[in-house]
Amino acid sequence: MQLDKTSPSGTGTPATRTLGVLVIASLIALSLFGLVFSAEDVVQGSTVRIMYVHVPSIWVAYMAFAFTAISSAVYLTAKNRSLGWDRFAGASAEIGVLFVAISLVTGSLWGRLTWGTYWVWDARLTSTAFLFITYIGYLAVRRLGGTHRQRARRSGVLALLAVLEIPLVHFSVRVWRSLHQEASVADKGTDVELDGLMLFSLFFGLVAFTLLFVWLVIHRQRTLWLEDAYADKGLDAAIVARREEAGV
Amino acid sequence: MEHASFIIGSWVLTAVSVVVYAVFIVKRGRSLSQNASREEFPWT
Amino acid sequence: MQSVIELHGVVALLGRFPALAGVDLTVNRGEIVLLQGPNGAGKTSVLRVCAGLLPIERGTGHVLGIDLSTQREAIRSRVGLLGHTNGLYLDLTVSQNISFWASTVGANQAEVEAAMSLMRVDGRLATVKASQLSAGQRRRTALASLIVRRAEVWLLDEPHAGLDSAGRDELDSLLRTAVASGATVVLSSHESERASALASRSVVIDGGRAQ
Amino acid sequence: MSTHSVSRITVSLAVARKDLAIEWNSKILVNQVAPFSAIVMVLFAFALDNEGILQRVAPGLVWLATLFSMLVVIQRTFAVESADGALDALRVAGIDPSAIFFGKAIALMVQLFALELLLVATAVVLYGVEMSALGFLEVLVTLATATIGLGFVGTIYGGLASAVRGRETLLPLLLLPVVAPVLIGATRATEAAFESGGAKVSEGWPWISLLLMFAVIFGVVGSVAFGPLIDE
Repeated sequence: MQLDKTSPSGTGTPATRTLGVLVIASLIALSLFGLVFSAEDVVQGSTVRIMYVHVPSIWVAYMAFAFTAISSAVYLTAKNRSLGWDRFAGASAEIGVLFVAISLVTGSLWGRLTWGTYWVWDARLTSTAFLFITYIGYLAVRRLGGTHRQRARRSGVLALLAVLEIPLVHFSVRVWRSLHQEASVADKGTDVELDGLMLFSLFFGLVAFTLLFVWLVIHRQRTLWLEDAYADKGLDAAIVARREEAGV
Repeated sequence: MEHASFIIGSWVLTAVSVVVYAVFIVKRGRSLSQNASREEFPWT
Repeated sequence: MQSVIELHGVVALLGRFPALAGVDLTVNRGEIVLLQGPNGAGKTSVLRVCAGLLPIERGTGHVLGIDLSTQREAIRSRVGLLGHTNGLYLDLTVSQNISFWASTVGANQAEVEAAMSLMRVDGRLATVKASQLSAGQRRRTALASLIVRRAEVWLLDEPHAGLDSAGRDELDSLLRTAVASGATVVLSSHESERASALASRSVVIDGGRAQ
Repeated sequence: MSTHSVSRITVSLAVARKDLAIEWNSKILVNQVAPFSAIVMVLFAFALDNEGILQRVAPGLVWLATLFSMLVVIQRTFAVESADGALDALRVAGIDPSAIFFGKAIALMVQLFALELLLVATAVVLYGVEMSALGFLEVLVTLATATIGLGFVGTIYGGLASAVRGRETLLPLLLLPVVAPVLIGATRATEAAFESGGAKVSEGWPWISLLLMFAVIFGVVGSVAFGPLIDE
């Protein structure tokens, strides 16, 4: 097939390309704000700069898992059972796993500098680790095979079970042990004191990463559509082949 | 900058993993879309 | 005549493989329909679709007026399927197996014993573990479990396999009795002469379609 | 024609009785799983070669050994269903999936409870654990509530993992994160009951309420979620 070089190919559209440019620009701006313009923290010094990637990463991860849960619920309850919702759930969970991994690593680097240790057994860290493992399991179930509908129903139920599991784990770990600093922006007066520009950088980071998430989830969902469509194409051919088995 | 290796390391790690993942998605989308005609895509 | 099973262009998948590639099949009440065809032609899958076990990917299907695409679960209690496997618990005895299936439909002990003696798995065999039975004895145990379920549609995959000739005669007369009392039977069999004599009609399944 | 007068409870109990009869006939739990659990307890003692430590961490070891043995029991309880296509037969018999769920969960609970009693006894004998009468009562209550939760959640994920043949290896990955609250709650409650590390018996009861909450939640959810998970 001759590809028309001027016409766009793949999963992009003019809208997503605009979004992509916006994402790249805002991420470059974020690194300038985070690494150059914003001041050092009075207590933590320059190590606070890790915050500008760590906090937005975990923000994206939470958002992604919430979106997975919502999409799964919509898939399971909607009358038409559109597989698009299932693909959104899968795309979102995959992105969530990536960002939870990023935030665990950057978080432990940050922890090494501020607490002197890579890991502490506090409620938030521990339940984040559980989140990571749980959604790795979710992605494994998505790959179990079978028809698209089987995959969608199984993983949809599993995503809703995870919504139940995570608060239970968090609650029990919290009662078990809690040493972690409270979320520093929500509760003033803890060890990070953010001035205006630092606060701006942080919120800018949240916005930039949210845009990044939107871009990623749209494209990932589209590649999943292509994968499903490819499998269905294979099905048409397989049905023809199956019919030709007759009388052989 | 104090602890530059940790800080730069965090940023580089984040950037690299996001870029690798984004490139993977785009490449996979391009190669898979060879198998379907553009009129079928729900997004075009 | 009232149709009990109606399949139109049914495609069903095993994993990604289209075991059924567009089956059209109509079965009327009181019929005994024989499915014929080579191994791997899709006979088993037709029976599993009709039992509501295998979902329909494309096409439409109704069994006893119930839509197979949307209400698969509702069909199950009204059909009885004897599959390739016997559905027995190998660590339970013959009578424990049959009693278990009986208790799920509320059949009483008398019905259990009647089914066991009809299928000749009573007496000494009753207390033998299913894992120690011969293939034919397992088949008969599975048939006895099916009898106590009192299904409206009987879907039998190779019911004659493993039975001796007396067992086959008993099975045939059992099926005739069931049909006489209002049931419908679809079966596959390699005993084509015997099955053709029993069946009111036969359908050839090949290449995932009814020919 | 088929009768539908059989109540869900009757069917659940029939399924549970059937699973327990299978165990009674095959003695897998007694002859294979129980010795496995015991050897795990012995191996813990080798790994933590210090009597003081053993006594201190005995509650955690009891529950870790329970979780590992549970994986084996769950795999067994679904292997008997798939060995000769019985799960298909259950589904085609039109049996309410929630009845299968409760039946299998009850049978699993009975087996787990027996196993846990054995593990506690092993801890008393091998690790030198001592209990007051009230502590013993607390242990029993802990075992009961934790077992109910484990039975429910184990049946949910066991059913999912067994739905796809040859992928039973998925079970530990899916199940172990979910049972973390049980491990935490049951270990703390048992610590209180054993009075290990200076804990008091009275400190255990709040943890038992956590276990109870877990059991109720997964009992309700499992009765709804089990059907879609085991279906094709």
